[in-house]
Amino acid sequence: MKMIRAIIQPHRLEAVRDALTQRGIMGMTVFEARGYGRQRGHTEVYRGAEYQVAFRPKIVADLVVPDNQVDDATDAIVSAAKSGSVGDGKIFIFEVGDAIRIRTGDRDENAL
Amino acid sequence: MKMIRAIIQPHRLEAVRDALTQRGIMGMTVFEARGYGRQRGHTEVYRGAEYQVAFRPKIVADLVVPDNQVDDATDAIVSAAKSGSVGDGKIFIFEVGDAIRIRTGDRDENAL
Amino acid sequence: MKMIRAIIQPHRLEAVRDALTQRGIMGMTVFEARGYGRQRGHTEVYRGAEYQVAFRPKIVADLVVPDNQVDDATDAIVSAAKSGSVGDGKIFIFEVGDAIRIRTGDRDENAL
Amino acid sequence: MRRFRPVRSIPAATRRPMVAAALGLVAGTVAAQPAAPAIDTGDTAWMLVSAALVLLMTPGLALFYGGLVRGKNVLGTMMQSLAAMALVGVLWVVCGYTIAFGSDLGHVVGAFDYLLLRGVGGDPLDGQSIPHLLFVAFQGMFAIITPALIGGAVAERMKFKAFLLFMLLWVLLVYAPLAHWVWGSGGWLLELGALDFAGGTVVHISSGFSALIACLMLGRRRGFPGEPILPHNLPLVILGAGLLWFGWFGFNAGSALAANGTAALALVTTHVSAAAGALAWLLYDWIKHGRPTALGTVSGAVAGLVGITPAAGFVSPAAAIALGAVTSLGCVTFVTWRTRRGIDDSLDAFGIHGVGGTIGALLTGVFASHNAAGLLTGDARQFGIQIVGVVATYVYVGIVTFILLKVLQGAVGLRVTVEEEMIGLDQTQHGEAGYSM
Amino acid sequence: MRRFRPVRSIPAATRRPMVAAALGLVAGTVAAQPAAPAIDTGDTAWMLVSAALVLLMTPGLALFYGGLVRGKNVLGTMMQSLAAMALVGVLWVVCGYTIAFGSDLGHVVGAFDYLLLRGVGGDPLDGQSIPHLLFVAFQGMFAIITPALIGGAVAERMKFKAFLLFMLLWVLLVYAPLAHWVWGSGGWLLELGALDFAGGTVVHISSGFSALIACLMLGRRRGFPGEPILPHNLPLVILGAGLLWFGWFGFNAGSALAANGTAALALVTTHVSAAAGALAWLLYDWIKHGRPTALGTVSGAVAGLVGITPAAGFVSPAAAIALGAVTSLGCVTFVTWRTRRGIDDSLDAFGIHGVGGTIGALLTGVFASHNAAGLLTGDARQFGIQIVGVVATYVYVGIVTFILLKVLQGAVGLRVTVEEEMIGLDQTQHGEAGYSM
Amino acid sequence: MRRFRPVRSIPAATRRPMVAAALGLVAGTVAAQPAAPAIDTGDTAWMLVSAALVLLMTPGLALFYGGLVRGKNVLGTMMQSLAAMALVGVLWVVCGYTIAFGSDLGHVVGAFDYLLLRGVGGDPLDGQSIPHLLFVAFQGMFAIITPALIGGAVAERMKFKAFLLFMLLWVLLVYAPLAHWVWGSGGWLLELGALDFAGGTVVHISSGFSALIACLMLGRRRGFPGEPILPHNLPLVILGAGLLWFGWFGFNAGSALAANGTAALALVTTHVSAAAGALAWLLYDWIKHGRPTALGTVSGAVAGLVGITPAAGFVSPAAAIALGAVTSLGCVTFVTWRTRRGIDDSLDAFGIHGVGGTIGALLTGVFASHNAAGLLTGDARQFGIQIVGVVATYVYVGIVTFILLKVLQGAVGLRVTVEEEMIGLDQTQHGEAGYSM
Ligand SMILES: Nc1ncnc2c1ncn2[C@@H]1O[C@H](COP(=O)(O)OP(=O)(O)O)[C@@H](O)[C@H]1O
Ligand SMILES: Nc1ncnc2c1ncn2[C@@H]1O[C@H](COP(=O)(O)OP(=O)(O)O)[C@@H](O)[C@H]1O
Ligand SMILES: Nc1ncnc2c1ncn2[C@@H]1O[C@H](COP(=O)(O)OP(=O)(O)O)[C@@H](O)[C@H]1O
Repeated sequence: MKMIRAIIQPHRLEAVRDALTQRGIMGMTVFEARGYGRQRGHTEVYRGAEYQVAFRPKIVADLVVPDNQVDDATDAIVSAAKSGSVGDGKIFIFEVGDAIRIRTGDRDENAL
Repeated sequence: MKMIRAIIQPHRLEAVRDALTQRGIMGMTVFEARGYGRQRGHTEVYRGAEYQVAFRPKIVADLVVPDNQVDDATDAIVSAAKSGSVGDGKIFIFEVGDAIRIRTGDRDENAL
Repeated sequence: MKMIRAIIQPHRLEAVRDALTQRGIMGMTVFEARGYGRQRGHTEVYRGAEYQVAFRPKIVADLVVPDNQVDDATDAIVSAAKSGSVGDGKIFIFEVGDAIRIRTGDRDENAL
Repeated sequence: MRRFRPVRSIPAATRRPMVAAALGLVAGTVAAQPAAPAIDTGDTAWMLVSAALVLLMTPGLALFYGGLVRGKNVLGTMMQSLAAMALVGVLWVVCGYTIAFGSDLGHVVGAFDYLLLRGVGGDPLDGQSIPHLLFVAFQGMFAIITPALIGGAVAERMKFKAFLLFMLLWVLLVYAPLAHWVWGSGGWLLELGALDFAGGTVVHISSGFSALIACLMLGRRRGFPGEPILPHNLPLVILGAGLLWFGWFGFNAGSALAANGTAALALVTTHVSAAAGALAWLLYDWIKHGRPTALGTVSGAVAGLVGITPAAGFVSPAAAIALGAVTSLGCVTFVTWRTRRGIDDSLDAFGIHGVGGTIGALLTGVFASHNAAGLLTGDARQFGIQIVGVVATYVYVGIVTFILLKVLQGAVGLRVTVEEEMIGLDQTQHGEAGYSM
Repeated sequence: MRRFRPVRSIPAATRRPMVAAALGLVAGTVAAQPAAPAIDTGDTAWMLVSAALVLLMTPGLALFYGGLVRGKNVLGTMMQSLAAMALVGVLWVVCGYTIAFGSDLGHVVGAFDYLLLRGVGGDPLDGQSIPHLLFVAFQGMFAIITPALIGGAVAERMKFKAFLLFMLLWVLLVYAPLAHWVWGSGGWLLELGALDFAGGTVVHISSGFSALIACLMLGRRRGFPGEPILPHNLPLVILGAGLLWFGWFGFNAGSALAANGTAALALVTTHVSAAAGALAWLLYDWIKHGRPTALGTVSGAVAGLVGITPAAGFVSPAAAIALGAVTSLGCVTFVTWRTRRGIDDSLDAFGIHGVGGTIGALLTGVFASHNAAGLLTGDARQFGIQIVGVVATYVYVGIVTFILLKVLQGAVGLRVTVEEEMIGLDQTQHGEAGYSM
Repeated sequence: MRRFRPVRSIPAATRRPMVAAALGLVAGTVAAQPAAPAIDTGDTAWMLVSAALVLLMTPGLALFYGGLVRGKNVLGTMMQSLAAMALVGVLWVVCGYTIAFGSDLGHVVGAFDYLLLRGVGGDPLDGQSIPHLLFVAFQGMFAIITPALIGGAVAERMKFKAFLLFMLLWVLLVYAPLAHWVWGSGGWLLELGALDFAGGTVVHISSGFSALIACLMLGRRRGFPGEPILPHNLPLVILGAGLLWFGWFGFNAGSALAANGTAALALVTTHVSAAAGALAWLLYDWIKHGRPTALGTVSGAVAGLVGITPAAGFVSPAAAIALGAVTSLGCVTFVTWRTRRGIDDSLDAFGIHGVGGTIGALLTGVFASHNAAGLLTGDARQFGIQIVGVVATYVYVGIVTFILLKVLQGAVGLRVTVEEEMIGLDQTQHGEAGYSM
C-alpha cells in the first residue's frame, strides 16, 4: 500500500480527479498549499514597489492505493497535470504501514 | 516511531483530541483539507442549477507517536471519530525515520 | 531520498527558506496548519469569557531531498527556526519511495 | 418620538413649535394650520434618508451576526436577516402597518383600514410634515430588523422553516400590536405617557425577551459551553457594527420625524452613547482580562446604541454618556453571568438587546430632560410609567412568543438534527457553502 | 422621472403641483414662478444624498460580483467596477453629460454646449429646484454603474484593457445617447411618452443586452458548464446586495429629483419590489431544489430592484409586490434555461438586468397608475409605447455594442490567454493576489 | 468651508446670499436677519446625513487599513479606528469641541464655555441654519477620523495602550487647537484668510505629518523592507475605499454646512477628483509596472479625495480633475521613494494624507475660483497665505507630536516586543484572532 502525493497546479485538480476516476481509482484528500521550486515566483506590485513572491499556490493531493495501482495512478496524474511548463509539479511516493477505515474498523487494503 | 494520519469529520476534532489527551497522548498537527471517497458529495444550488460538489471538508490530524502507543492512539481516534456513517474517514500509518525537537535538538522519541 | 517535514512558527518561514537557499537546497511545499504540543495554548476573550484555545498556528514545510542533504537541510532549518522557547516545533523525517517530475517524467532524485 | 406625550415641563420654549408640528397634539397649533397639512421638503429629505439608513441596519446585522458564528453557519445566520427583509418587507405593506397604525381598536391594536396601504398616499398624516407613504416605509424598516435580531439567540441550530414561520406570526401578533401600544394613535402606553423615543421596548425588549425564550426552548448548541465556539470572521463583525452605528442615526434621529433640533439632539446622544458604551466595555475587558478586545468594543457600542434608543430625544449629551456606559456595563455583566450559567443565548440577542433595552427604557425615566422630564428632573411618576411599560412588554411578549414557539415546535419542529447541526446550516438548510477555495 | 410626460389621467389632484414643480412642464405653473427658479434646500439635501447613494452602488456591485467569482479572479472582477468609477467619473464631466443632456440635436443626442461643464453652476435648470451641478452629479453616478454591470457577463476571462476601452466607447456611443432619448429634453422617446422612471431601458436593458452580446462573442469560461464554478465568498455577495438595496433608494427615489410624494412612493415601491423579488426566488429554490438559498434570495432582491426601476414612481405599492415577484420569477426561469443551454453569462448580467429590465419596462405600461396610466388603468397606448422603447433600445444597443466589440477584438483582443485564465486574472492582469496568508 | 473669508471676487452674484447665510459674515445680511436665526430643514437634513456619512468613514478606514496588513494584525489595526470612535466620540463632547470652537482666546484656542456642551442646544449659531448641536456632531466626526488616520503609519507594531493615550492627548493638544486656527471664530489662520474647505491642513496634513514622525520614532517593522509584507485581504481594502469615497461626500459637501450650490459644487469636485486620482494611479502602475493594480486604483482615489479636501468648494470641476490627478501622481512618487529609502510609513498615512493634503492645500491657492480666488484667477496673495497655513501646520504639529511621543515612550513605551510583533497584535494586544476555522 502506497501513498501517492501529487503536488499540482490548482487548476488541474478537476482533470486529475477525472483521470483517476476513469481508471477506477477513488478516494483522495486534497490540501491547499504554496510551493517553491524551479518555477520562478511571480511579481506583485504594491503601491509603486515590486515584490518577488517566491511561493505559488499549489494543490497537494494525497491518495493511498494498493501497490498494484501505483503505476496506473501516477500515469493518470501525470497525463492530466502535465502542461510541459515549469511548475507542473511533482509526485512523491511513500510506503503506508497500515490503514483503518474508522467507520468499520477494516484494515489495510480493505480500508481503502 | 510512527506517524498516524487521521482523516476525520471536522466536527469530531475536539472529541478526538480529548480522547487522545485522556490516554496521555499529546501533540499533533492539524490541517484543513477536502476529501473524496465513497461518501457522496453534496449538492449545491447556484441560481437555479444544481452542482455536485465531490469534495467534502475534512480535518487531517497528523500525530507522531512511539511504536508502543500506536494501537492506543488509533483506538482513541476510532472511538472518538466514529459515527457509523460513510465519510467517517480513515487512518493511515507511516514509518517515521527520525524526529528532532527544534528547540533542544533532542532526537528520535525524545523529541516527541 | 527523504522527506523532511518541518513544523515551525509561522514567522520563521522566510528565515528558514533563506537558510535553505543559502545551502543550495531549493524546493519545498508549505501548508498552513494548527499545532498542539507542550506549548500552552493561548487564551482568547469572547464577550466576558475566557477560552483556552489549544491549537496554535503553525507552518508545515515539506521538502524532499537526496539522502546526503538531509543533515544539511535539518541543520539549516534548526538554526533558522530556533528561538529557544517552547513551540519552536519539530522536524520529522520520512523515507520517500519514488519521485516523479510531472513536466518531464524524470524519476527519483532526478525529479527533485 | 414617533408620537410622545409632550410633558408640561418642556424646557426651551423654542422647542415647542417643533414638537407641535411633529406631533400635532397641541390643539392650538393644529387649529392654526390649514386644513391640508403641508409637506416640508427638508423633513421629507431627512426621512427618506432615515428609512434607507434603517434598512441598511439589517444587512449590517447580517454581517455582525454572520461573522460571530462558525464558518459552516455563516449563510444560515445571514439568511435569517435576509429572510426578514424579504418576508417582512412584503408583510408590512400588506397588513403589518395597518395592525400597528390603523385606527385604534380598544387602545391595543389598529384596524384594517390601511390594508394593502389603501388610502395611503403622498399627503401627510395629521401633525406630520412628510408623505404618509414615507412614514409607512420608515416604520416598515423597524419591523424588519426587530425579528431579525431574535436570530442571534438561536443561531447555528434553528430550522430555517421554523424561523421563517415564527417571524411571520411574531410580526403580526407581537411586533405590530406593541408598536400600536407605544406609537399608534390611541395606544394605551402612549396615552399613559410612556416614553420610548425610537423603540427601546417595541424593538429591543420585545426582540430580546423573545430571543431568550427561544434559546431556552431550543436548548444549547452541541459543544456549548464546554468547547470554545469562536467567531469565524471578526472583521465582518466590525464592519457590521460600523453599519449598525451608521444606520442607527436614521433609527434614532429619524424618529424625530423631522429635520429639527430634536433630530440633532438624538443624533448626538446616539453617537456619544455608542462611544461611551464602546469605551466602557473596552476598559472592562482590559481591567478584567488584561486585554481590550475588538469584539468587546463593538459589543459595547451596540449596547450603547440599544440603551439610548428609548431616550435619544429626551436626554442631554452628558446624560447620554452615562447612559451608554451604564448600559454597556450592565450588558457585559449579564453576558458573563449567562455564559457561566450555561445559557446559550448564542450571540447575546437578549444579553444586549433585552438587557440594554430594559436599562435604557428605565434610565429614560431617570434622565429625561428634553421634551419630557424624569426622576432627576423631578418627575418620579415618569419613572413609574416606564416600569409599567417595560413590565407590560415583558409579559405580553413572553406569553405570545412562548405559545407561538410551542405551536411551531409541534407543527414543524424548531431544531435541526444533530447531524445537520454538526455539518452546519449552510449546507443542510441552504445547500450552499459560505466560502469556497 | 427625471423628465416624464405627465399624462392626462393623473389620479390625485394633489399630485399635480408636485409634478409641475418637479418638471416645470405645466405652462401655467412655470409662468407663475419667478424668472430665476429657486433652489429648494430640502430637494437639494435629498439629491445630494441620492447622488452619494448611487455612487455607493458601484462598490456594492464590485462586492456582489467579486464574491461570485473564484478567488483567483476577485480583484479582476472588482477592478471592472473600480475602473468604471475612475474612468466614467472623469468622462462624464468632460463630455458624457453634454452628449446626454446638452441641447437637443435631432431628438437623438445632445450638443456640446456643456463640454467640461461649461456654464453649469449652482443655479437650477428650468423646472428643477436643485443646483444644475447636482443634477450632473446624480446623472453621472448612473453613467458609472451602467457599464460596470456589463462586467458580470464577461467575468473571469476578459482582458482588462479591452474592458476599459469598451467602457470608454460604450458610455459615449451607447449610454449617453440613450439617456438623451429617454431623459434629455427633446429626446424622441421622452417626446413619444415612454415611461422610464429611473432607468429600466437606459441602465438595465442597455447594460444587460450588451452583456449578452459580449459573453456570446467572448465564449465560455474554461470548465463551464462541465465543472461547478462556485462563488468563493457568499458573505461578500450578500454585503454587496445589501449595499445595492440601500443605494437603490437613491437611484429610484432620487429620480423624483425632489423630496416629495413621488420620491416617497418610489422608495416604497422599490423596497417592496425588492422584498417580493427576494421572497419569490427564495420560495422558488425551496420548491424546486428543496432548499432556500442565500444567493437565490439576494438575486431575487436584485431582480426585484431592477424590475421596479422603470416603474418606481408610477405604480402602487401593491402593484410593486406583483411586479417584483413576476420579475424575479422571470429572471430565475431565464437563468435556469441559459445555464442548461450552456450560455456563460457568468454572473447573469443579462439574466437579471436585461431580463428584469425588459419585464419591468413592459409592466410599467401595465401597472402605471400614479403620474401616468397603463393597461390596467385604461391606457393601452402606453403599453405600446413601452414596447417601442424596449425594442428601440435592444436594436440600437445591439448594433453598436456588436460593432464596438468587433473593432476591439481586432485592435486589442477581447480574451485573455488560456494560461492566464487558468492562473487567474488577479495575478495575470493586475499583478496582485486578493488574499494572502 | 466651515468658515472662510469670502473674498471680494465671488463670481456669481447668486452665490452671495448663500455664502452670507452660511457664514453670517456679511454684516448687512446678518443685520437683516431676525434676532433668532431660523433653522432650515433642508440644510439640517443634509447636515444630519453628512454627520452620519463622516462617521461611516472611520469604519471604512478600519477596513481599508485592516485589509492592508497581515492577517495576524487585522484586529489590532482595526482597533485603532474603533478606539478613536469610542474615545474621541466621548472626548469631543466633554471638552474637545470647546477647545476648538469655544470663544476665542488669543486667536489660538477656544475657551471652556462649551464644556460638556453646556449651553449648546437646538438653536443655530450665528450665521448658520442648523442646530448648534448638529454642528458639534458634524465636527466631532472629523475629530474621530483624524487621529485614526495616524494608525496607518505605525500599524503592526505600536502598543495599543500607547496609541490610545497618544490619541487622547493629540486630539486635545494638536487637533482641537488647529481646528480653532482654521475654522474657529477668531482663529488666526481664518483671519489671515487661509482657505481650507474641509480640512486639508487640519485633518490631512496634521495626521499625515504626525504619522511620519511616529513611524520614524517607532522604527521599521521586522522584515521591512527585505521581505514582501503584502495585504492579507484586498477586497476588504476595496470595500473600505468605497465607503471612504461615499462618506467623503459628507466630509466635503457637508462642509458647506448647507444644502446649496456650494455643497453641490463640493460634491462634484470631490467625485471627479477621486476619479481622476484613481485613473492617474491606475495608468501610472500600468505604464511603470506593466499592470494596473486594484490597490493602486483605490490608493489613487483616496489621494484624489485628500487633495480636493481643502479645495472642494473653491474650484471648478475641470480644475478638480487636474488637482486629483496631480495629487495622485505626487503621492505615488513619494510613496515609491519612501519605500526605496526604507521608511516604513506602513500604510502610507503620510504618503497619502500628508503629501496629498499638502499638495491640495497649495493647489487650492492656485485653482480657487469659486467663493475665492487663487493664483490662476489673479490672487497671488492667496497662494502665499496657503503656504503660511501649511508651514504653520507642519511646525506646530511636528513639535507637539514629537514631544507627546517622547513622553509616552518614557511613560509606557511605544512599541510591542519583538516576540509580540512576530506573533501578531491581534493575539498579543487583544487576545483575539481575526479569523478562525
Ligand atoms: N524538493 C521538493 N520538495 C518538496 N516539494 C517540492 C520540491 N521541489 C518542488 N516541489 C513542489 O513542486 C512544485 C513544482 O516544482 P518546480 O520545481 O517549480 O517545477 P517542476 O516540477 O516543473 O520542476 C513546487 O512549487 C513545490 O510545491
Ligand atoms: N484512498 C484514499 N486516499 C486518501 N484519502 C482517502 C482515500 N479514501 C478516502 N480518503 C479520505 O477519507 C475520507 C472518507 O472516506 P470515504 O470513503 O468517503 O468514507 P469511509 O472512510 O467511511 O469509507 C475521504 O473524504 C478522503 O478524505
Ligand atoms: N507528537 C507530535 N506529532 C505531530 N506533531 C507534533 C507532535 N508534537 C508536537 N507537534 C507539533 O509541533 C508543534 C510544537 O510542539 P511543542 O510541543 O508545542 O513545542 P516544542 O517543539 O518546542 O516541544 C506543535 O504545535 C505541533 O504542531
